[in-house]
Amino acid sequence: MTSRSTLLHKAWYVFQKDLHQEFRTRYAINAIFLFAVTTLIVVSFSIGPAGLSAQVLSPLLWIIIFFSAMSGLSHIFVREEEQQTSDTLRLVAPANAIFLGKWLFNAVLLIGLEILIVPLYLIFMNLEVKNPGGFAAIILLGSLGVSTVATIIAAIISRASARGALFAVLSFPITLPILVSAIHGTGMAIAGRPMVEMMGDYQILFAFLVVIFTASVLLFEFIWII
Amino acid sequence: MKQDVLLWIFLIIWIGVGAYLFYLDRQVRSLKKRFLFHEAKSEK
Amino acid sequence: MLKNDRPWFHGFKIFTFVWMIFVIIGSIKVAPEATGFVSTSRVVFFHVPVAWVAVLAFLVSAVFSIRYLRKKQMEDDIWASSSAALGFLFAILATVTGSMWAKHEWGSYWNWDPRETSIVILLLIYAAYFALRSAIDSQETKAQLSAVYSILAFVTVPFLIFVVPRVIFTLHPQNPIFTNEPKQRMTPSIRWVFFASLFGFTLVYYWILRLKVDIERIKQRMTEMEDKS
Amino acid sequence: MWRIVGENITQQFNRRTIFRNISFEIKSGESLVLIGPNGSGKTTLIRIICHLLRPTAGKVTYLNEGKRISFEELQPHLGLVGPYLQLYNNLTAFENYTFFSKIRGLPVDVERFRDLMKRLGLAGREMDELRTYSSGMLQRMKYVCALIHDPDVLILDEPTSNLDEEGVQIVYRIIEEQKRDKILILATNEPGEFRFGDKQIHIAA
Repeated sequence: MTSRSTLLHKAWYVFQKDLHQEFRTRYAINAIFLFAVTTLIVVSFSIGPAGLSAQVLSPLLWIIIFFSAMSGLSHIFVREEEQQTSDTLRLVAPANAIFLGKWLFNAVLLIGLEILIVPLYLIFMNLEVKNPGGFAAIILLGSLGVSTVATIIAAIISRASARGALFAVLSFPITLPILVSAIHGTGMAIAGRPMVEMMGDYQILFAFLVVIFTASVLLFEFIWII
Repeated sequence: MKQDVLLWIFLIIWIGVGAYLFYLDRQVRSLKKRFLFHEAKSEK
Repeated sequence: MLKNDRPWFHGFKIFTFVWMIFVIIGSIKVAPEATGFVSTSRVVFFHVPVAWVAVLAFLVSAVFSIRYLRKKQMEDDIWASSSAALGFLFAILATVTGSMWAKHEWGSYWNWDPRETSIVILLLIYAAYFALRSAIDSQETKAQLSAVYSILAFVTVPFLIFVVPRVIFTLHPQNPIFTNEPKQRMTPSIRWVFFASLFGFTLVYYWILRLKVDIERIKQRMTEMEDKS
Repeated sequence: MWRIVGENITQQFNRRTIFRNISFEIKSGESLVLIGPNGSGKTTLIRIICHLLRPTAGKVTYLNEGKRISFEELQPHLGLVGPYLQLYNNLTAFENYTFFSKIRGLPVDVERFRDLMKRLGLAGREMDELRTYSSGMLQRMKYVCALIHDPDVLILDEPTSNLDEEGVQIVYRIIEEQKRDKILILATNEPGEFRFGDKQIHIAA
C-alpha cells in the first residue's frame, strides 16, 4: 500500500483533474443544478402555498436531494468510460486514490448544490426551522452518505451498459437507511424537538456512513479492475 | 370467509413454487434438445 | 461430464416430500382455538417460512458473492445468482401473501407495517440485482459487479432491520392496528408445527436451488461445447 | 534492475479461451515483442501485464532489485502507449502533462515538457486543447505523457499507428534508446518492427 500521504496526494490530484475537467465542460454541474432548481420551482409552485406540515416537507426535501444526486453524480465515472480515459487513470493511480478523489468530487458537488437549494426550499415553502444547527448537521451527514453510495454505484454502472435508470434503481435500496433516518431527523429539527430525540438519527447516519464508506473503499478495487 | 383466505394463500405459495419448477423443467427439456442436436451434428 | 449426482440426493427428495406432507397435515390438524390463536393465524405456517426463505436465499447469495470475489470461480457466481433468483421468487410470494393476510386481518392491502416494508425493500434489492445483471454482457464483468452489489446490499440490511421498525412508529404515531407478533402466543404444539414448516421450506429451497445450479452448469457446458464446434 | 515475470497466464472471455499458459520473463535492458494476428489477444495480454485486467488464471509479478513489488510501486516507473488509452481531450496539452507529472509524484518541469513536445514534433501546440489535435498528433502526445518520468518499463501497443513517416522515425529512435538499459515490451502487426524484440512471444489466433 502506498504510504498514506502519497495516497491522499494522488486522491487530491485526481480530484483536481476532475474539477478542472468539470469547469471545462460543466456537464455534471448543469445536470444537477438544473434538475434541482426546476424540481424546486415546480414543487413550490404547486404545493408551496398549501402550508404543509414538517412531516410532509421533510421527506419532500430529501426526495429532491436524492433525485438531484441521481441526475448528476454518476457522471464522474461514466465520463471516464465514455471517453475511454478510465484505462489511462487505471494505469497511473491506485484504486483507493481514485475512489477517494471521485468521492470528494461528488460530496463537494452535492453539498455545493444543497447550499443553494436548501435555503431556497425553506423560503419557497415558507418553512421556519426551529433548530437550524441540528437541521444543517442532519443535511450534511445525510448528504455525505448519499454521495458515498452514489459514488460506488456510479462506479458499478459505468462498467455496465450504463442507462440512467439503472443508477437510481441500484442506489435507492442502499440509500434507504440514510433517507429514513435523515427524513426523521430533519422533521425533528424543523419542529425544534430537543436534541436528545435526534441523537438516534445522528448515530444511525454516522454509523451507516462509516460502514458504507469502508465497504466501498474495500469493494472499489473489484469494480475498478475486473 | 376466513378459511378461503387461508386456502388462497396456501395455493398461491404452492402454485408459485410449482410454476417455477415447471419453468425449470422447460429449461431442462430445451437443454436436452440442444444437446441431442449438437451430438447429431458432431457425429455427421 | 458432470460427476455422478450425489446418491444421497434421491433420499433427500423423498425425505423432503414426506416431511412437507406431515407439515401440511399438521398445519390443518393442530389444535385450533388455542389462547388467542385465531384460525387464520394458521397462515403463519406458510407465509412466514416463505419470507424466511427469501431472506435466507439473500444471505446465501451474499456468501457466494464474497467467495466469487476471492477465488473468481464461475461456480460461485452460479450459486449466487441461482440463490438470488429463488430469493426473488419467494420475496414476491411473501409480499403477495402478506398483503392478502393484511387485507383480511387489518382491512387494507398495505399499511407499511415494518415487516411489510422490509420484505418490499428486499424485493427492491433483488430487482436491482437482476437489473444490473441484465445490463452487462461479459460473463466475468457480470459476475464481478453483481457480486459487489450483493455485498453492498448485504451490508445495508442490518441498518434496514434496525431503522425501519423504529421510524415507522413515529411516522404513523396513530397506528393502532399494529398487532404484536402472533407467534409469541403459540402453544408448544403450534410452535412445533411452525418450526417443522420452517425447516421443510428450507429443504424445498435447497432442492430447487440444487436443480437450478445443475441446470446453469449444464447450460454453461453446452455453450462451451457449441463455441468449440 | 527491474524484472517482470509472467507465469502461465490464461485469459477467457465469455468462456472462450483467448490464450493459455503464456509465461515470460523480462529484465532491464531486454525487449519483448508480442506477435500475432489481429484479435489474437496481444492487447489483452498487455492489459494484463499493466494490471488493467485480471487474468482468468496465472499471474504477473513485478520485481525491483530482486525484491517483489506491488503494481502501485511500479506505477510511477511505467509508461504505456496504446490505442485504447485516451488522454483528456477537453484539457490542454500542458494541463494533461501537469496531471501526469503530479500523479506520478514529480514536480511540474516546464522545460522538460517543452523538450518532449519539440522532440515529438508538437512544439507550439502546448496550450491547445487535445480535441483540436489530429489523430497522429494525439498519438505523439501519448508518447509525451508516457515519457515524462523517463519510465523504467515502457510498453507500446501498436506503436506507430496513425503516425506519418517522420513520426515513425521519432518512435523508432525512442525504442532504440529505451532498449539499451530499460525494459521495452512491444505489440505489433508490422513485420518490420519484429526486429526490436530480443525475445518474442507468438500468440496464436
